[in-house]
Amino acid sequence: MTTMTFGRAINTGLRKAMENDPRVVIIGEDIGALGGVFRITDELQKDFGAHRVIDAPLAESAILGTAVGMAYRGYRPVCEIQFDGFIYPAFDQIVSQVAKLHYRTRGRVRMPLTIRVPFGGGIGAAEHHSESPEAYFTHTSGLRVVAVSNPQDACTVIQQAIASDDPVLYFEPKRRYHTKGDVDENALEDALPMDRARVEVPGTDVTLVTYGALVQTAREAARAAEDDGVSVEVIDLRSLSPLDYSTVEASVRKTGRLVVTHEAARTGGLGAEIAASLTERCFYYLEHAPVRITGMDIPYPPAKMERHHLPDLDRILDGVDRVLGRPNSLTGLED
Amino acid sequence: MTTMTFGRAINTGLRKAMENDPRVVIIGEDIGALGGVFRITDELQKDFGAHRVIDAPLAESAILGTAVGMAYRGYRPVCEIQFDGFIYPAFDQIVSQVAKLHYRTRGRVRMPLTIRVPFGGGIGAAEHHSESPEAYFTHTSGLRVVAVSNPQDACTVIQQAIASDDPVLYFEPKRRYHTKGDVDENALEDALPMDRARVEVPGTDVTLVTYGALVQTAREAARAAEDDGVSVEVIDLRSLSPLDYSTVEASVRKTGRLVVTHEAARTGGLGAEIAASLTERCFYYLEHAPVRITGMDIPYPPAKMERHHLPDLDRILDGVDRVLGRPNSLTGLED
Amino acid sequence: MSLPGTDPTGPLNDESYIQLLAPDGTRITSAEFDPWLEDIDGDRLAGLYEDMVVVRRLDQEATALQRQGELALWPPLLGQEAAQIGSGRALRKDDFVFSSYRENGVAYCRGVDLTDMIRVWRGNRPSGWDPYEINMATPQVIIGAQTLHATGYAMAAKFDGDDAVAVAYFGDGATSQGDVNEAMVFAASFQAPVLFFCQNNQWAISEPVGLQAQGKLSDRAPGFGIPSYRVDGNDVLACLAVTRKALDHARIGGGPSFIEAVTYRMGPHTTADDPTRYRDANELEDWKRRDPIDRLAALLSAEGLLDEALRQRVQQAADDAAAEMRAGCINMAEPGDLELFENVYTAPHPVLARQRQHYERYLDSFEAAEWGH
Amino acid sequence: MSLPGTDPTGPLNDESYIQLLAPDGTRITSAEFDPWLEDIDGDRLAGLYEDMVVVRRLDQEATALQRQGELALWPPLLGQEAAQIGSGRALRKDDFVFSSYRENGVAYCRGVDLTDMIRVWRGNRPSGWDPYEINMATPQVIIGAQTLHATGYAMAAKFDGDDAVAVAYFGDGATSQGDVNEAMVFAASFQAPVLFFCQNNQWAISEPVGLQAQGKLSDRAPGFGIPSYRVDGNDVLACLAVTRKALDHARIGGGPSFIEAVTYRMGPHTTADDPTRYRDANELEDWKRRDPIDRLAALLSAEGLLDEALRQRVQQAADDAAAEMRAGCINMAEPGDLELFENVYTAPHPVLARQRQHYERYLDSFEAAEWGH
Ligand SMILES: Cc1ncc(C[n+]2csc(CCOP(=O)(O)OP(=O)(O)O)c2C)c(N)n1
Ligand SMILES: Cc1ncc(C[n+]2csc(CCOP(=O)(O)OP(=O)(O)O)c2C)c(N)n1
Ligand SMILES: [Mg+2]
Ligand SMILES: [Mg+2]
Repeated sequence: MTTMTFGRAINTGLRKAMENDPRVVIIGEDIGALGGVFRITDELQKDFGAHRVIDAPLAESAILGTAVGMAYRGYRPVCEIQFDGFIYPAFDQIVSQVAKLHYRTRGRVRMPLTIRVPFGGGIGAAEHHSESPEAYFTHTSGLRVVAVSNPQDACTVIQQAIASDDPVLYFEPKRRYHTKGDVDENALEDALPMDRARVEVPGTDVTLVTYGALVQTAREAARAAEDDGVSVEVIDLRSLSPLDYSTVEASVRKTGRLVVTHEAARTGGLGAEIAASLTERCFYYLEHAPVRITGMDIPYPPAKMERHHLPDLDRILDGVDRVLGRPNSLTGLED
Repeated sequence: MTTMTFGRAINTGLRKAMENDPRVVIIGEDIGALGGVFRITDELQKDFGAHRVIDAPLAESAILGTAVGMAYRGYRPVCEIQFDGFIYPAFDQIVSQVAKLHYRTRGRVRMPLTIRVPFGGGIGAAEHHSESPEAYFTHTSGLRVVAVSNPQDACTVIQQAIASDDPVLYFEPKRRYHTKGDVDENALEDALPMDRARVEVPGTDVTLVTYGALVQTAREAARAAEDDGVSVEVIDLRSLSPLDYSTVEASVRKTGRLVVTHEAARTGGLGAEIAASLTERCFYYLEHAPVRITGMDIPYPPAKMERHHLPDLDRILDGVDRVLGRPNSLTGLED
Repeated sequence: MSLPGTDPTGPLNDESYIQLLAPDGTRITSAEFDPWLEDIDGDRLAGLYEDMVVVRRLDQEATALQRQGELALWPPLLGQEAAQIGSGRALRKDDFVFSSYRENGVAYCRGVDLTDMIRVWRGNRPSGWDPYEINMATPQVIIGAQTLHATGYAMAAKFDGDDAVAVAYFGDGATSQGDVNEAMVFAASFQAPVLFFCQNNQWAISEPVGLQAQGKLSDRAPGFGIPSYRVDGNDVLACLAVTRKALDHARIGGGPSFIEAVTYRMGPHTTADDPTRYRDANELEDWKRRDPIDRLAALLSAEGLLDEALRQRVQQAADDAAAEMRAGCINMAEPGDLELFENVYTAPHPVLARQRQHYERYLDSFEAAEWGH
Repeated sequence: MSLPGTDPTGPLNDESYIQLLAPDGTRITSAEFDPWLEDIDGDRLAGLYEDMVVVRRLDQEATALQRQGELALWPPLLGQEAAQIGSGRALRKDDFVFSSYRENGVAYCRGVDLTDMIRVWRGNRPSGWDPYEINMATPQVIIGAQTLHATGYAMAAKFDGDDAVAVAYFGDGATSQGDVNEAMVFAASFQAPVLFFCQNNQWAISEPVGLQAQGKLSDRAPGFGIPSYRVDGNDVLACLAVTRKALDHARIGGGPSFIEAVTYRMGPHTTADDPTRYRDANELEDWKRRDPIDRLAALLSAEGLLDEALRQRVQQAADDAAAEMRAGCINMAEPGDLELFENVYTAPHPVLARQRQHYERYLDSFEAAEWGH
């Protein structure tokens, strides 16, 4: 066990994956001498060489497209997208190539790519630097999507993602990069599989589902609710595609109440899928319609407005009140 | 009233929009002499000239990006994307520019673009020619998204889309291009607003919501169900973003049962949003969890497999049985 | 405003390219390129002739199969035989090809099974062959996307210290796509052993090449630091020689090259296309005079090689190939009902597994109902 | 494998460019470009000097504001004053600029309000100014995207029969993006009156230009059929003259041009960056000797124009501008609580309206709670 930051934990996971398999290469912008704008690849080029930690020219479609070509030849490329909002130039390669090649070739060609995406807001950044594009990818068949919430998972899940023969989008909550935690670097073997959710805080009254940066906020909400006599079960999804319905379903059958929270816009966000699926699976157990606490249906706003956009402790607690039928901000409004 | 095909109805709407406003220009691949691979722009270049019906070099990002520049200068560009699967190279321009520019400039710059996208399957086509990418855009704040289902709407809604000062994705169900219908070319004035859904078939037992090509299938399902003593209310959403919840909500309050059907993959498709939102809005009216009948979570399959992927009459009727609690294909399976 | 693509003095009529075999069959000597043809004796010439005749015949057979409703679609290569056979026969077995949909002549050179060639066009499979069996990716439909795959493959070959070359085939229209330009950037920066082989067949569906480029397509690559050749794409010897030279350059560490093969799409874009809507019939007549097969036949005749035995052998090979393809097409097994769920992922995926299970139940419910009646 | 960007004989050290003012302030005559400077008398020279001093000062002030926590971020233009002022002052009022985030010197030439210049960097607004007020789009963050907007704007200007020119500013890194290359394709095909102005400041964050291109950036455009210039970007006179020439070319129907201004980013990429991690301090020392302001000062001195009055006037202008920006920054009104919901759409949007209404209720519930306590 070592105490390290979230960012260092990813770095450690990358390093282990590179040590274990010479076919792992990293490609991205500014990942070499600089070590990435967030220093996630710090020292890796120095230690593994410029052929395995590849500073790419400034073109995201090419980063993904050349990684596809490397995968054809048996490599396991890890692509770094510098910020969430810069993934769109690569969208075509991800959706039409990375996601479909295994299917297209009837399983002959594997696409064991990992696509690292620092995502989410709360860092006071400029436009395109705070987005939550995960729902575009969870709607894309052929991809796996994960989001990590703590240093230990960051370290193990990146290794699992790289080891996966399917392409994996690995979302990193950038505002937690400096959070510290204990990390067992050798936890890989008995680690929870990448596609399983984890009950973070057990509880009995309300199921609170989230992922990424908001897991920490959800924990805080559970603590605050507890003071108020409400027992909230917090689930960290970890895998956004496939969703681990069995874990969530077991919880909702117990609590009868579901709150989902994410930073992405509400319309068509992951919350919609989770609410719809859990309603299908647990309709007769539900005491209240699932409640979604999400980002607004707006382009990511300027830094000084983001606190109104992002779900926070109070908004989540308001959602908990809502799903419990307690007085809340919408009381009296037909909802 | 003239009887014309769906394709001709779009052509007619485009022509009227171009006649009414010299700032309307069309840009796309093969739209000039060829009139588009589906002949939707047939004769338009001949009649309006090559400066208003612009054959673009083969680059979708540039088609969208140059249209943005034209919009800056007061033009109202209509971009044709040749097939659904070719919209992804333009994804960045759509999501990061078209959708956000009005917000970015605090309303100073308007993006009255219309993006025409032939979408959906059922035509036995090759890969990338049968996709349903609408959910990527309904999750993108700043865009409006419509899907037309009949020649009359095709003709009026294209004009409304072009007249809208917001960017509009206009989805055309390509497998219906040859369907004929009566079209009043001058129906624009008292036409239903672009963002309103329409009750296609009134009914009392089950609400069946869909859009695009499946509206016709849904009508057939309603007829078949009627023979079976079930009264199905079919709603053609028309607007996918914003969704016209008031129309759907009124229906679900009446029927207590909701089935949504679309060709797009189930996970994260529009059905999830509709099911989640209607559950929020009508929880105490619902007799059963909303049921989704959708494409599978797979890349669009080869032509000879597509009938298993696409919702059809029987699958929709199975969904109607499901939501009614009647014997259906899943009876006995815990769902 | 000047309209692109309408200038009759444009690149369409520019003939400054490498030619080793004139339209009338005359062999043109070249100090630079003849060394690359030293092994091309009479037998090999006859082999190239056979290849071209066979792929043209296969192309016609596939077109016929489409007209007869046996294939959903077919993208003819008619007119591009020399570009595809000349370059395709230059490749080494361990080179790797990333092509678009039209390079069935190249696939033939790679040794593709003739039934595999048409599986995707019959709608039975998402693609036809195993890429690793013939070292050629299956057809790419997204214009230009494969050029990046080729570049990445070449980078990886270089990581491995291997001297295999990746070859990207694409059309004139594709040169406008961002991906193709990014591929050139990456190929140049990493000095990747990749060959960009552009078949300029003058048209991208209905759009003439003059709409995509104001100059020669081959002028683009040097600006990226990539050596470039413009070759008569209807001259199988020139295509062979130049491709060999470019491959060798890549093999010995010289990095990427770009070849523009100037040719002509004599047929429609695909069987769904009607070129009379957008192009002049005279143009086709012009290009018929530059037919790639006729001119090699003329050379063979002139050298006394095109005797009746050869004619018959080639005819037989073409007929056999066509018959094999037709039989493969007509006897192709239909996909199973649940096949669409296969190969989405390499490892278990509970959400999809459940969908599949539900769908199986659904299909079974019909059978149950039928039995019930 | 050769590593890109590490060759010391690469483009970084290539100085074959248009220079009219040597680093030591010597005026170099040019038959081709001097005609474009005929109106540049002593006053105008002094004006250019003032512009450069002011924008450097503004840049320093903004950097200071960031260090003091008043701005969230700032992308310094330090070192690029000549490229931005030279080109910016060549523009006509009705030309339209599409730039990246670093062209605050150009915005200054367009007459931007100094508070508007920093609104976005304080995090108060999604962008600072009204594009139509100064005929300049607000900063583009997606690398290269704006080059397509400029091309489309230019196409539209041409539709209108107007002789305004659209100018796209972008960096050396941007040249690798597909969008920039597609912009060149479209600009050439439609002969659009657009000027591609590339500031090659040698770095894209930590990546040297040698990673993006194996040759000169200015070599790229001719392959697309676009005339190209390579100019000393630290020479304000060369930047002015060449830009004027290219604009004139576009205005009279000659179509697009490309200018590579060879300059240097003397500061960090942004205030969040630490260039010591990836570049040699000596490099900066080298470039200091080519400082764009020093050399114009040297010319002015040599011509006896840089007297105390001018020095003071310029100093005063810079101080005033800095003070105005600082005051504008510090006194900027905070955005309202519900402002984030504004301007997403031009017309009513019931779903968003409902979200807004709910959020308003939510905010009100705190006030109610506070009153309740
Ligand atoms: C990204 C994308 N856009 C559009 C299309 C539709 N399309 C298919 S082929 C084609 C023309 C391609 O022309 P070219 O590159 O010259 O190749 P050719 O067909 O002539 O071999 C177009 C526009 C596509 N397949 N992919
Ligand atoms: C599409 C995209 N990818 C990545 C980034 C992150 N990024 C911001 S600036 C920059 C470097 C740009 O370099 P250059 O084009 O040379 O312009 P300069 O900053 O030197 O002015 C990068 C990679 C971005 N903003 N957009
Ligand atoms: Mg072509
Ligand atoms: Mg730069």
